[in-house]
Amino acid sequence: MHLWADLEELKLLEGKFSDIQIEKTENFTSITVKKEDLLNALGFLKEDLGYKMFIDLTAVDYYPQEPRFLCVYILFSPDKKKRIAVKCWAENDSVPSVISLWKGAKWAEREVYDLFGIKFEGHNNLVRMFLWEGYKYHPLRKDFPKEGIQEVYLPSLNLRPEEIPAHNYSPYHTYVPTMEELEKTQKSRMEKRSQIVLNWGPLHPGTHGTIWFLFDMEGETIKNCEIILGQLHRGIEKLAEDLTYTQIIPYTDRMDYISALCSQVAYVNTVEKLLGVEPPEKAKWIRTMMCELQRINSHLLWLGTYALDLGALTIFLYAFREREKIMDIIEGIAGIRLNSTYIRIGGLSKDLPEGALDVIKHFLQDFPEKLDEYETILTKNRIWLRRNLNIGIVNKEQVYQYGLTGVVARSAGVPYDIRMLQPTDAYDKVDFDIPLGRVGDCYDRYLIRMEEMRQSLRIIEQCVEKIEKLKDDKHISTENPYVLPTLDEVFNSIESMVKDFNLRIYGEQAPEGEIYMSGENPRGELGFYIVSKGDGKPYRIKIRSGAFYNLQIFPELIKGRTVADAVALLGSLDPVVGETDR
Amino acid sequence: MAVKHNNGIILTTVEEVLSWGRRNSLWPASVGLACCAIEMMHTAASRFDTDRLGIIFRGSPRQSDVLIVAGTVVNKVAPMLKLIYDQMPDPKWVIAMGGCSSAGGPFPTYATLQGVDRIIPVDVYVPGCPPTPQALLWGILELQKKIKAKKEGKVWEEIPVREVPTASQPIPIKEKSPLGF
Amino acid sequence: MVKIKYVERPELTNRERIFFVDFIKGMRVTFRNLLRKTVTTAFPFEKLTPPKRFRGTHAHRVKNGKEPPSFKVIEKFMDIDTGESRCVACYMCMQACPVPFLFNIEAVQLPDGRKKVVRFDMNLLNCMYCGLCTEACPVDCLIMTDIYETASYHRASCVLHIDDMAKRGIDFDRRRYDEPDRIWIDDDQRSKLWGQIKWS
Amino acid sequence: MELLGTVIGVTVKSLIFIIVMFLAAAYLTLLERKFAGHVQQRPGPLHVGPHGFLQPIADALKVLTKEDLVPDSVDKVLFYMASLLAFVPAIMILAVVPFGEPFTIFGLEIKPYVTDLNIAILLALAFGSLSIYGVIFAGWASNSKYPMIGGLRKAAVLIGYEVALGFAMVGPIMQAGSFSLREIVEAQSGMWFIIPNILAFVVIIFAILAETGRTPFDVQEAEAELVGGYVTEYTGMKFGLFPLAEWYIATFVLSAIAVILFFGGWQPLPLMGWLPIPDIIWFFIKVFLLFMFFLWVHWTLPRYRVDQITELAWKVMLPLALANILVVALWIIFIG
Repeated sequence: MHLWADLEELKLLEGKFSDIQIEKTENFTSITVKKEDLLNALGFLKEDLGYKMFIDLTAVDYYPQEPRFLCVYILFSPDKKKRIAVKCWAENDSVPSVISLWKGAKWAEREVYDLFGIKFEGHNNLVRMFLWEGYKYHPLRKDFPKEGIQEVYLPSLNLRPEEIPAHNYSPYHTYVPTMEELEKTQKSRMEKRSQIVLNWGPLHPGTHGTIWFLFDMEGETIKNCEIILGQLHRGIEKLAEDLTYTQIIPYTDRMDYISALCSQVAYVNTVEKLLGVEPPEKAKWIRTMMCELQRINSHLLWLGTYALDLGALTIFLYAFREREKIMDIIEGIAGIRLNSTYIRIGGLSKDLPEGALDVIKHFLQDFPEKLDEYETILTKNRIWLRRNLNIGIVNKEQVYQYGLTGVVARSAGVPYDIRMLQPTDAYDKVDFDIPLGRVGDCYDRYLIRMEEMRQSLRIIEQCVEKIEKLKDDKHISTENPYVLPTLDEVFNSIESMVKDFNLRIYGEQAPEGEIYMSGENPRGELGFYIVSKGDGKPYRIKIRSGAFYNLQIFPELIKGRTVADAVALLGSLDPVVGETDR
Repeated sequence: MAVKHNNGIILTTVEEVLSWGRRNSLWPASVGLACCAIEMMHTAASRFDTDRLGIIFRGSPRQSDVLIVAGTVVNKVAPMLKLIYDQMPDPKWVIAMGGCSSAGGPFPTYATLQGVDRIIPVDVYVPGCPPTPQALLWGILELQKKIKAKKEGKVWEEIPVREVPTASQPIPIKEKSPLGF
Repeated sequence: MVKIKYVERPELTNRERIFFVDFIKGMRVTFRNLLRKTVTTAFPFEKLTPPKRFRGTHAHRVKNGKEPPSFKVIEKFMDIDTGESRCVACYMCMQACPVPFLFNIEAVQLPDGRKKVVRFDMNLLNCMYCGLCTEACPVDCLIMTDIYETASYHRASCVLHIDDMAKRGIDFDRRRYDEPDRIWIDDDQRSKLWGQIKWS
Repeated sequence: MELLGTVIGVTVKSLIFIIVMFLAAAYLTLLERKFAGHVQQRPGPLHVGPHGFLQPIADALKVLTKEDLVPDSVDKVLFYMASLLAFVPAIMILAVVPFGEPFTIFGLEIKPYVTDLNIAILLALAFGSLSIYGVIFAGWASNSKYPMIGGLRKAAVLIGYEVALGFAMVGPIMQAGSFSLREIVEAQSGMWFIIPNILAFVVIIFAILAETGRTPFDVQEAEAELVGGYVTEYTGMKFGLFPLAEWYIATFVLSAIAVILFFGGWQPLPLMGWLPIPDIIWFFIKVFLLFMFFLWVHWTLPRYRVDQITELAWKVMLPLALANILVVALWIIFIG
């Protein structure tokens, strides 16, 4: 099912604005407005039609066509539960900025400026998002090579002169910035107003990876805060434009490496919708089960690191002890503990091995008591309460303004959960509760995540029952022309070998068109906006990362609080840098 | 070893003792960058407890001996990594954990550093994406071997290229020396 | 069916506050864990055997009479003796790989018209261990073994060559070819963490 | 002659005390790592020597032979002085802590304490508060932001809890009517002072946790916030002295004082007097139990925020200590 707005309400727009085109396909619904109408159109959608939640902003480069850049805004209406996409051609590479309508657009516009070089008129601080000041190029442009421009001679220090360690080793390298350039970047982000500017991160135990915080501090209170991202920007979106749809799956693991399976499922569902592939029943149930296992896994990591940041060192190791069990399950089923490339277009790479369900049942039995242990140590602990209560309160308005999703949105009482809005796989057949918070502080987010783990257990139980019934079904619908055959078929029939060759070499020839679909990650809505031009590789993939937008509210929430609160707040927002930076 | 003067022998024994102390209390600086950091945490957690080998993670590079580069190093973060390496006191070692930090891994892109050994010398490469905790532990054991063999300098002639390992069997307890590794 | 429910926030009563009930409960939990057995696997003295599906270092199956029918079809164009790698230089692994340049495959045309694979290098430092290459191999040649102890002092020793891979393949098949496709096999090691699982 | 004898005796004794304390501290680190390990269902140090028994030696060797790296930006004098200032006072408190009754071997009387001052407690308090300087110097001299914040935090905490600690000690002193620790112990031969002083005991527990920087009060080196706190810039043994002093020696000494004040020092546990155990052993058993209790708390609880800690000190702990004085006064008047 899809969430796209229906035509008749779009007709309302037609009268208001001169030449706007409305295109509605099965996978995508968009209106294209002229540059000068953009703000009014978006304002009308926001105020009058109730599309007040900002989901995503991206751009597509139609080089060498002129104007080459097309900006795409995706909005959501919490009341109608509908999505709408607004397109606008960036004539002479600039469009008006929409931060007056949505604060959440601030970083998104900076990202587009960074990667495409589109100017946003009226943006208050249009600096690079991921790369450093003084970087010469705009990487996502079509005329920029994927490998970058190898301009400096930077050989490995461990090699004897003229040694070639591997056939694909080159001593030349892309430009690596100097410390001065990074300091320049930092200066351009924030100027010192109070006593000291504290560099929190990027390589700091407490910052969950490589986020770089700048705190302008008066004593220990933070007067002003700025976040520098891009310390893990690996260019996955650029890489994806050069890969077939199947080859992108491993990279989706490495975006949000803590919830790899959820990312795979979200991506594969999008591609399947685009190709019109229907996975078999069993695959759907197994996907749901693995997703929920992964969700528990991710929440456990959150619990561990969160407790560690707040000083409860032992909880960290208890949480990791349970993670090890889930890792064992995933390793036994998929083959790798962390970045398990298990989901395939049209099903799964392998069926469940024997004994998997027994292990999962055993886990279902003994995990609840472990959860209770965590709760006994933390939930009513006075220190825990004092560190969490009324810290970083998020309200509904901010949720819509910043496009907050996932647990952060639910803690503010907004029932925004893709599993409910747009159920994929088996989510429409299982019953579970979606916990909501009333206050929206760190303590609510803590309670919600704990509750979500229990709900995931419920879902897994139902999946296990169902899968036991479906024992002998196929796990992948290889009869579909887009789906890669399994190895046995390749070994035994020449037709499927040929099909395999074709799909591997030319990729899945997706029909021309676009699609935006998303899945509910532990970190929020993980959306994929895919533009296909009918060949085996996507023309453009935009990854809408939940953590990116959730993190954006951090500076506003932390003002006037202390560093200790920054730790708590960051932990409860729970970003993963691999996903924010892609 | 054939040392003529007594003091020479004394010196060597002293060196032996020091190298024993060093390789048995390797304190890594916890520099977690990406996926590998999760597996690094798992290595330190209860299942594969690095504390058994005297390895405890320190927050500050000033107090750590080995830098485990866990995860993708992008161009933007490279200078800071160099800074951290420079802040560490000698003797210091570097383990490049995972393909990304060893050679850019699956990210041959404009933004990624194609191997951390282009900015800091690396002692042990641990392939894997990410390496399992056991693989990382094996890498640490390799580093301990290297320290034992006094291969502290990054002199490539001294470093033998290991032959391809095949089946991996547990080391029987009896082969373990009472003094650790 | 999906339902929506609000989480309720527990309150700390004064009784609990005065008598430190919250602390005492928490410390009871840690004490209980203090009495439990450790879950640690003392690597390298004890090792977890990776499951059969584990995606470790790559290897080549050799020509040993267990080839699939597809290999029989292609075999006649190739010059492969028993005990040599099955690779038929179809480059499918390279096609399937997201990072194709980590492969370096060369085959030569022999005077009798048959092909022989002379080079099959893989640079494991660029590998994602995603297993797409093994799924693409049409002759069941390229596999992934359970070997993970590949740390080394040199970039060069992280590059696999065809003869090592054949060696590994033989070794792996000798150990685990006939093993059932079970989630894991070393129950005694895993039971340290898992306790006793009842298998159906 | 007489004087010379005492001088030699005192010197020898203090030397023994210092050396033993060093070794003890080294092995207390192992104890803590083992304890933490088993709390977290892992063995802790295991392979270095039998059951990791040589781990402290290895660590010491490594730390001692590490390059002694001093950043250019620091204030050298204070930088070096800080580590000593943190360490020396902690160990000097030992001078006044009596471990048992004097006993005689081969006719010469051995006093298991360096000296028995009649103002021992005041001395202990004084030295305890000296260590604040070490912290502040370390934070200031490092000339870097994290150590600065860490030092200030720690100083705030220490100042707050010194006061509470001092007032909490008043109760036992009132009951014993003396500042001398030995006499306090002897005054408890009938009943331990824990009975009327329960409030003071709670205060002291919190105070010791805060003074020694253990969770829930380890704000000074909250790793997630300030990388290493005020020791961030320190390397080698200069770094090693800080945790030794504050986590192990100070904890040990303060627990010893707490035992003396509330648990009757070296007197046997109730109903166990008949056991053939010398009083020094009794003393160490009690101190050890208290030390383990601190470890147990450390590895269970989360961490307060620094403003919450000072608030706790001034708004809760200080009133409790004062209330305790009132309670004891009434007790002395009515029960005697």
